[in-house]
Amino acid sequence: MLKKIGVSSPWDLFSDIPRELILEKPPRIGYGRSLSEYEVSRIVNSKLSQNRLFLDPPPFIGGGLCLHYVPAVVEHLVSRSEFYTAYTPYQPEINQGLLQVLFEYQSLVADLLEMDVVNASMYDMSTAVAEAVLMALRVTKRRQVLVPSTMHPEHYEVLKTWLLGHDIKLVKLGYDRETGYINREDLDRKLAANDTAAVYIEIPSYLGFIETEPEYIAEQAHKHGSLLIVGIEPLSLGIIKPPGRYNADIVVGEGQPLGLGLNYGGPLLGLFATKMDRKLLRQLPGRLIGVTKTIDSEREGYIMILQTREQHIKREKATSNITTNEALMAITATIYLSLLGGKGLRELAESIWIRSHYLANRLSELPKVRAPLFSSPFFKEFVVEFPIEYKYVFEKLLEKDILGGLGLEGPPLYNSRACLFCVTELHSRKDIDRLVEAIGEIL
Amino acid sequence: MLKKIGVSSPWDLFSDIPRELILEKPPRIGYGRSLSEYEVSRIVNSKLSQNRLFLDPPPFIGGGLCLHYVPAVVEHLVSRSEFYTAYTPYQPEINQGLLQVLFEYQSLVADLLEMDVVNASMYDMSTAVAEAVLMALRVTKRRQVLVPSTMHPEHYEVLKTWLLGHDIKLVKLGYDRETGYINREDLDRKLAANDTAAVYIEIPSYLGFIETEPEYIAEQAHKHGSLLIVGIEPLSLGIIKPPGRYNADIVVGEGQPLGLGLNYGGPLLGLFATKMDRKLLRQLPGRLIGVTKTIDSEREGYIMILQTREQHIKREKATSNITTNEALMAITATIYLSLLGGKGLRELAESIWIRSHYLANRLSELPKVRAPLFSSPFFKEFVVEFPIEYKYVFEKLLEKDILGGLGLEGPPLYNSRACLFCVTELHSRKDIDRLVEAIGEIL
Amino acid sequence: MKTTWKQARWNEPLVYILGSKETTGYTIPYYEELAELKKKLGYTPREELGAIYRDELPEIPGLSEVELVRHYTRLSQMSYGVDIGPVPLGSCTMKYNPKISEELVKTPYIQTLHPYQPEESVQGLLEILYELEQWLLELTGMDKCSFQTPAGASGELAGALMIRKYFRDRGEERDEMLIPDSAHGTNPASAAMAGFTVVKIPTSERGTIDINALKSALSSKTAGIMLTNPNTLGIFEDEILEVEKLVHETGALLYYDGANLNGIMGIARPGDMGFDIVHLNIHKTFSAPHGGGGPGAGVVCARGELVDYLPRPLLVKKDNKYVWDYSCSKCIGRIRAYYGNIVPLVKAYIYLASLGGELVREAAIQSVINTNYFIALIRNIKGYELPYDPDKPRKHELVISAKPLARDTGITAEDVAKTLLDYGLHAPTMYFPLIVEEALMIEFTDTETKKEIEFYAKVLEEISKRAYSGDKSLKKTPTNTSIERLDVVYGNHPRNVAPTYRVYKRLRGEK
Amino acid sequence: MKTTWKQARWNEPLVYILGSKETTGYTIPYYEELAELKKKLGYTPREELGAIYRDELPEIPGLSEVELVRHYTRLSQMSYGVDIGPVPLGSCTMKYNPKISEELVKTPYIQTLHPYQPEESVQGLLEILYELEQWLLELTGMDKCSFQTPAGASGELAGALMIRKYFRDRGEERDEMLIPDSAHGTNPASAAMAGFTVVKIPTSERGTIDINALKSALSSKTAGIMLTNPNTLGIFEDEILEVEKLVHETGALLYYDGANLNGIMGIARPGDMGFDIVHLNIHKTFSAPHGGGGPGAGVVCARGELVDYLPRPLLVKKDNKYVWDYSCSKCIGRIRAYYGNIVPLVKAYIYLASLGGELVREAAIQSVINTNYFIALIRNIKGYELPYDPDKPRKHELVISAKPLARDTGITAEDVAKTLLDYGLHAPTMYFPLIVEEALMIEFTDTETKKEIEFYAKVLEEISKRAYSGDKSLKKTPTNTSIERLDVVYGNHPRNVAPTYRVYKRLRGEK
Ligand SMILES: Cc1ncc(COP(=O)(O)O)c(C=O)c1O
Ligand SMILES: Cc1ncc(COP(=O)(O)O)c(C=O)c1O
Repeated sequence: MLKKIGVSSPWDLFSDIPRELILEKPPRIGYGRSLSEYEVSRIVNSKLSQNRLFLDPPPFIGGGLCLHYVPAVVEHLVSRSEFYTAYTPYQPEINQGLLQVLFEYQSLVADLLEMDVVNASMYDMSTAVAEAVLMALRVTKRRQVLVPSTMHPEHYEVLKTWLLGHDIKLVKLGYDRETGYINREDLDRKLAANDTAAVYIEIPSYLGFIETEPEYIAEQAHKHGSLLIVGIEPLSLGIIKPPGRYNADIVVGEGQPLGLGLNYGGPLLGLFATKMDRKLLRQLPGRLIGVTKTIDSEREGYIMILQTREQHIKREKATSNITTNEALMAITATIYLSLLGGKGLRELAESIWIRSHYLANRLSELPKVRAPLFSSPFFKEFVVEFPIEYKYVFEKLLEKDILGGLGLEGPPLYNSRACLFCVTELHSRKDIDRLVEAIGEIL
Repeated sequence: MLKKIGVSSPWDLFSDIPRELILEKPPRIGYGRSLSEYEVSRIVNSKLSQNRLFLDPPPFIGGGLCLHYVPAVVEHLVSRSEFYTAYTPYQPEINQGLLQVLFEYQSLVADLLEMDVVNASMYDMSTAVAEAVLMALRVTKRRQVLVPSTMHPEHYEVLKTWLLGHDIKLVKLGYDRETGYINREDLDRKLAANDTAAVYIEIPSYLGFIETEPEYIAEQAHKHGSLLIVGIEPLSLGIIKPPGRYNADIVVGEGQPLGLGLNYGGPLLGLFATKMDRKLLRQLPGRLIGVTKTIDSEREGYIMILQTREQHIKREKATSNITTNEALMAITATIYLSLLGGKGLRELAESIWIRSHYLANRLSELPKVRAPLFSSPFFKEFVVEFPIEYKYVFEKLLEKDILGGLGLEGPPLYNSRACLFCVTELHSRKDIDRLVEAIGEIL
Repeated sequence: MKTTWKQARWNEPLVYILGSKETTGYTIPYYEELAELKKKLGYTPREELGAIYRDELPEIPGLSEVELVRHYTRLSQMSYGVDIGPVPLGSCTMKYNPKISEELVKTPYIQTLHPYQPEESVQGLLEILYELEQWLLELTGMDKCSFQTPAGASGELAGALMIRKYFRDRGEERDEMLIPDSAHGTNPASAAMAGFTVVKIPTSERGTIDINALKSALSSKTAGIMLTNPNTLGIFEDEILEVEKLVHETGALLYYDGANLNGIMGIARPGDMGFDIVHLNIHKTFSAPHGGGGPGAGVVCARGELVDYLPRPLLVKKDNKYVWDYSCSKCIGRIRAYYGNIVPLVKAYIYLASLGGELVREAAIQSVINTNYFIALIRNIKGYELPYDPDKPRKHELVISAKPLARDTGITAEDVAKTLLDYGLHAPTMYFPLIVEEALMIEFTDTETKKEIEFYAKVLEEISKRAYSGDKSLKKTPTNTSIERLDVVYGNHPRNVAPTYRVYKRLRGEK
Repeated sequence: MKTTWKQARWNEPLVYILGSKETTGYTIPYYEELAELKKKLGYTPREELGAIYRDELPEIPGLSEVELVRHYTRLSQMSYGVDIGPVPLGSCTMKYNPKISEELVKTPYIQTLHPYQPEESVQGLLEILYELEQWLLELTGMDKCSFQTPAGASGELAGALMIRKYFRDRGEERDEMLIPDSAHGTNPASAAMAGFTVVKIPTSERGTIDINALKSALSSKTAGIMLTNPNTLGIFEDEILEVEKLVHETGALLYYDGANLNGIMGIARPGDMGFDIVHLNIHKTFSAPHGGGGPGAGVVCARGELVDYLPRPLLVKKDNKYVWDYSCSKCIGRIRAYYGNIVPLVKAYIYLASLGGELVREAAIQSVINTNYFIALIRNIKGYELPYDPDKPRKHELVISAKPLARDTGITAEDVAKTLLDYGLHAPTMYFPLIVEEALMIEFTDTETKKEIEFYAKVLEEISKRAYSGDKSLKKTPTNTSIERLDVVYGNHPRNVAPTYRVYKRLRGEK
């Protein structure tokens, strides 16, 4: 090949790099030599097996991510290498399969949320929240954003970071200690100046409780010309009214419950939806798949649409910088949703609801344990308050091979006796009873 | 559907079954109810994890099967569901891919063995030996078969079983205690009556040693009108002369080293090859893929050929009863061989040769240990004799988490102080040293 | 009904054209150790092996990993299994195989287990096998099973040998095996391999065994009868109890070919019908995928005295531990090395554990409903007929004859089969059983949906219409598959027989 | 050169047509417990949730497992990734991803780990990440990395925010970010998101940044410059040290877009060139597959003072234990939740551990050889030209212009791309970078074989010949793919925009 190129050494191809920049020796990387596949797997497996698994019983820890069951068929289909070794489908004719799946993703999530527009994924829920806020700022051209004090503290941090480059007032709304709900007077007060770009609410909230009348918030926000952004948990929508029904403008969520593993927190799947509205659509971040026809009009097919919003065309005027997204996670969610169907989704949501309430009930029978701490309805996660420091309970549970709830000594609750438990379809009655017994022994 | 069928209950479709045969209740199967996928996996995983793994160091046990490395890409490609959910390709036009792989399998194994005809697989080596003998009986119409005394004792048992229905003299050949080789005088004597259908030899033998001059046996066999059947280990052919070179008529082997897991002994892959000879071809057991053309002669394609030998056409006159074979294992071997290539195969064989000889050398340094017991060359497996009962050594090794060699207290050696070690590419020098040290401590 | 389906068509050359024997995608473990170890040894393979050293590299083309992946991925796209569409091959029970089984068996806790490692170290696996055996006994009404046999045919051979040994032990010379003419080809082949003379029993016009013919075939030379029930026509042998009485009365045994239990599992049991030995096809009824031709797993089970004859070892529970029992006073010995095809057996365990008794029965019922629903859909299509008492319900499968179609239009069962392919469907089994002319043998199993069955029937109707309208293109189908119709005669002509690339090259005068 | 390749063409309807919301293939765990637990609770979701209870089932069509498998398996066959053939999309580094990585990350030891489980319980995983970081530092010449950023663009945003925070902390008002006109679109987009004003720097005729233009753009308002080197033309910025001096002298910072390090990894380091911040694309250079669009993983690394600004938490080693360090006196905070896209990061670890330093360098060299070999092959094909100093070697990629072809024959870069598809090949990136007319941006990476590269060149030649011979069918390509050329204008017309099935139905007047 070198001869055809017309050089005598491959280094000739690097002659334009200043001499002093060229490394004298190959970098010190890996194990000082190349490894055979067997050696690598032995090394990696031996490292990984030092991690501690909590599968029996399954983990009770939450905080935005919980362990769910990933059906084998989902894993199998996502492993089709035509999907996962493809790039973004820039050539639609040769990637119709991939495009159709992504269009199905958008459509299924849209029907789950009862929203009309869903993009082909964001990185995760935290960045989806940030993008939603940025979008609201662009749409309304206002400079204040209201968020609940009880929101996921990491999401709040992310939002703050993403707003660093902008001159924005990010304001927390007060909440009711009894129910966890946003304080309506505070909301009204802060909306009054008509300078709010968006009100962000979570249903269910980070702490698991559910605001049952978001209509009020939606109306107030809209009355004052701001957008309503809703953060959701997708499985809960098997039993909870979809945000499209209470007039959300933008909906975001974490898609991880839809067939993704935990993977120590990534990759995840940012759900992002809006109303079908010119103004919103023009400001939508991320990729969008749509239906079109062949040039001879004989058949329908799928392409990426509205690319003129995107960075590779619009550059600094783009609606976002995102290009690589979480397509494979979107494929996963598509397959997962099509396996469940509406009824399966409802049954699954119900089963999670039942199991988490069963744990709350059982815990509430223990002396001086407040479970749930908030009086409002909840889904999957809920706050429990113990008579003693939770840190101690958590450590003792670990000794019994149980991964307990997430301590809430930090934001938003700053309550060192409280934790956030997560119960999913994985927890059999026996698993739950085991946790309750263990806690009984510890207290 | 019932209405269209014209019945009112599905049980009407069973009305022809005598009343007294119909079970009153569903069978007592499984866990008394249907289980969710998650429950099943939890149950199965908890059972399986009770098995004890020996991976660090890898097992040193042999006896016809040893643990080899299965490259991830092999597993990945065999998991393409178009392959593994297909039936036997009765409709070649819609299964060209599968047929081509099987044709490649036959071709690659043929080139490995330097034999012209390879069938699309037998169940395993033991049944391949049996089928080879039955074939030789049909071809020669004779009634005696000579086999080495040192052959795999289970293969010998299988052969005996398969011959139960025939009036055949199955005769063991004496062997040299020093080299393990077949006793030539005994061979000549037993061939003399010209009533032998086949002489079966193993290279390398079950005990690992290698007959370096099979030509003599081949010539003697052919001189007396009998066929030579050779049992091989496929990886050894990276450095050992292929049986086609010393005039074998039928070759059999265990294909497990070609990318298959151990799986507690099954499924395996029976290699089966013959010369390209009308008489042999007509008596070949099993399925055969061949090249043909489209009816318009425009393109070449693959079909199953010579099906008239097979049971579904020839019935009681078929060359064998086999139909379901080990196609997926043949696909595995094909992928494995194409990954290695001739050079890779040679290097792999050499590395196994080096490592097994290194262990033998190191063991031979231990006082009163004879390693290898036989003076002849060997590959991968070899016999070691200890000054004490091997059972004790084996148990002590287990305590150190090492799976030692296979005890040889039974056939063919009946030596309770001896065992068969297997060393493969999996064993690093450190692994081998660890074994030697452990044995040193035990002795 | 226009179809624009196209199967992937890669012009994928043989691996020989793509690779070279000097290329490898494999990485030798601990390669850097070898030089020193070699030096320590002081001699080379060539020196040790001498005359038997292989001088030249094997002619095995190697590929880089990416080339390998593309080659076999493309070939896979030119293949068709149940995951692509229905494969209603009669006698094959191509049901869908849930992915959970594939996932669970891919674990070092199975893959790296050595058959000779101590039993104490594999109790988890043995427990699975043991429980599976109990469930299979419950389903068959037998007393004990052996997992040895790697496929159905092997189970038949084991069974036939058991019968042979049984009579030999009793000093009886019985060397005739009765087999219906509708039987699967493996039955006579297996019987012959066990040294029996096969006596063919005709099928009555009711589609079941001809009792009178059976009576006259039975004699003191009769060792046994091999029966499939429901038989390969999908018809239940309703006189089975009569058959049993007749056979046992002559002192002969009954062998049940249970390759396909799908139509009656959980509903009726071979043991209750009086069978002495049964084999089961794990890769059909019990949901292990067929692997493109294999691996399967056979299980052979017996009742009463015959248990002693089962191939060894058998799995038993002793002092709450699972162990292999090698004791064999009368047994036929081993039918293969080690214990059996473990992986498909574990899949059967997963399948049965998932379903439980009620759904097992449901599966059988659904498979029978599917068969009869399909019959109802095609009953009146011109050109096809349902031979042998068309009003009798079929069980897991059915056989239609395209004889009228062939007679009227020249379009044969083969043409029908090939044309089905053009609609993206797999064809049925053709020309079997032999007693039906222009046979098309169809089995949807319990896992095909109503929609698929209706579509299949509709395509058969369309083909009939095209045939009667004189559409000659049906002789040239398929054209939507990766290759056009292949010439079976050409490839089988002695001049052209090319079972390997080396022979192929030689035929074409290449080196 | 006739091609008879056909991509699979299933007429696969949308899942909505196949499924129904009453169907499910999912099995609820411990279903039988629910009735009793519900009773124990004494109230139902509907009762608890009241007004916010969802009355109707979501309109999600469910499928049985077999239907699901067929649907998505068929759709996969109509997709095209590196495992099918070359995907030489410039700027995308579509190298082959060894299967070992896929296998090793599919383990409960990664999949079931919760981000909030104690650090002591995930030391194995953290060690992998820590070692990976050391290797990336070695490759970039930086001091510390953050794994937070889930993709390259996100790394840029983090970097831009770091620069903003850095100057804010120093009380400097610098809000201009210089970006070459050849830069990837994410650069200006990210800079803008961080609140910068983007100043475009033109490319000189040498294909590198125009130094004079740079000089006149630099001012006390300049916060930094974002550079890709080698740039998107595949050309190394040979005046980089001069650029560095100029920029740093004005007090501004240098940001390195290391999305694609493939052409120089192990050969030259951004740190040595004077860059302050670097992001890397794990899913490009470091062999995590691209997933049909994602997930990726970005890593953002910094030197000196800038380390303080990296997004938190950072992974550190303390008392021989790996822990997350959340301390943040100056940092920009979090860029996303949790720690990063762990799975692709582990794949990068496996990749680098397998290769080691020498092969990493080899990979870079091979990718550059492949680029220049391809240039040599197509250099003289009529219709294409290599803009910007055609004699300069390119690195990981190259950009040709089909402008002469378009001018002479009317066949555009798009037509060329679409016609390539018809030969079973994936097209290059088209119409980028924006500074080249009729651009085709091609990157073979190190893993494409000589054969594939030669075939690609041959097809480009064939297309040129066809174009010059007046072959108008090039405007109608592709026809061998699962669908014919799609109308991009139609689908983008405001009247037709249908991003979801519910909108699609509405547009067509369905309910
Ligand atoms: C009725 C019947 N008997 C026996 C067999 C043989 O089973 P196997 O293919 O597993 O050897 C089959 C399947 O091919 C069959 O359908
Ligand atoms: C040069 C360059 N910079 C930045 C990016 C953005 O990276 P990502 O797609 O991971 O966000 C890409 C790839 O798309 C790229 O090629």
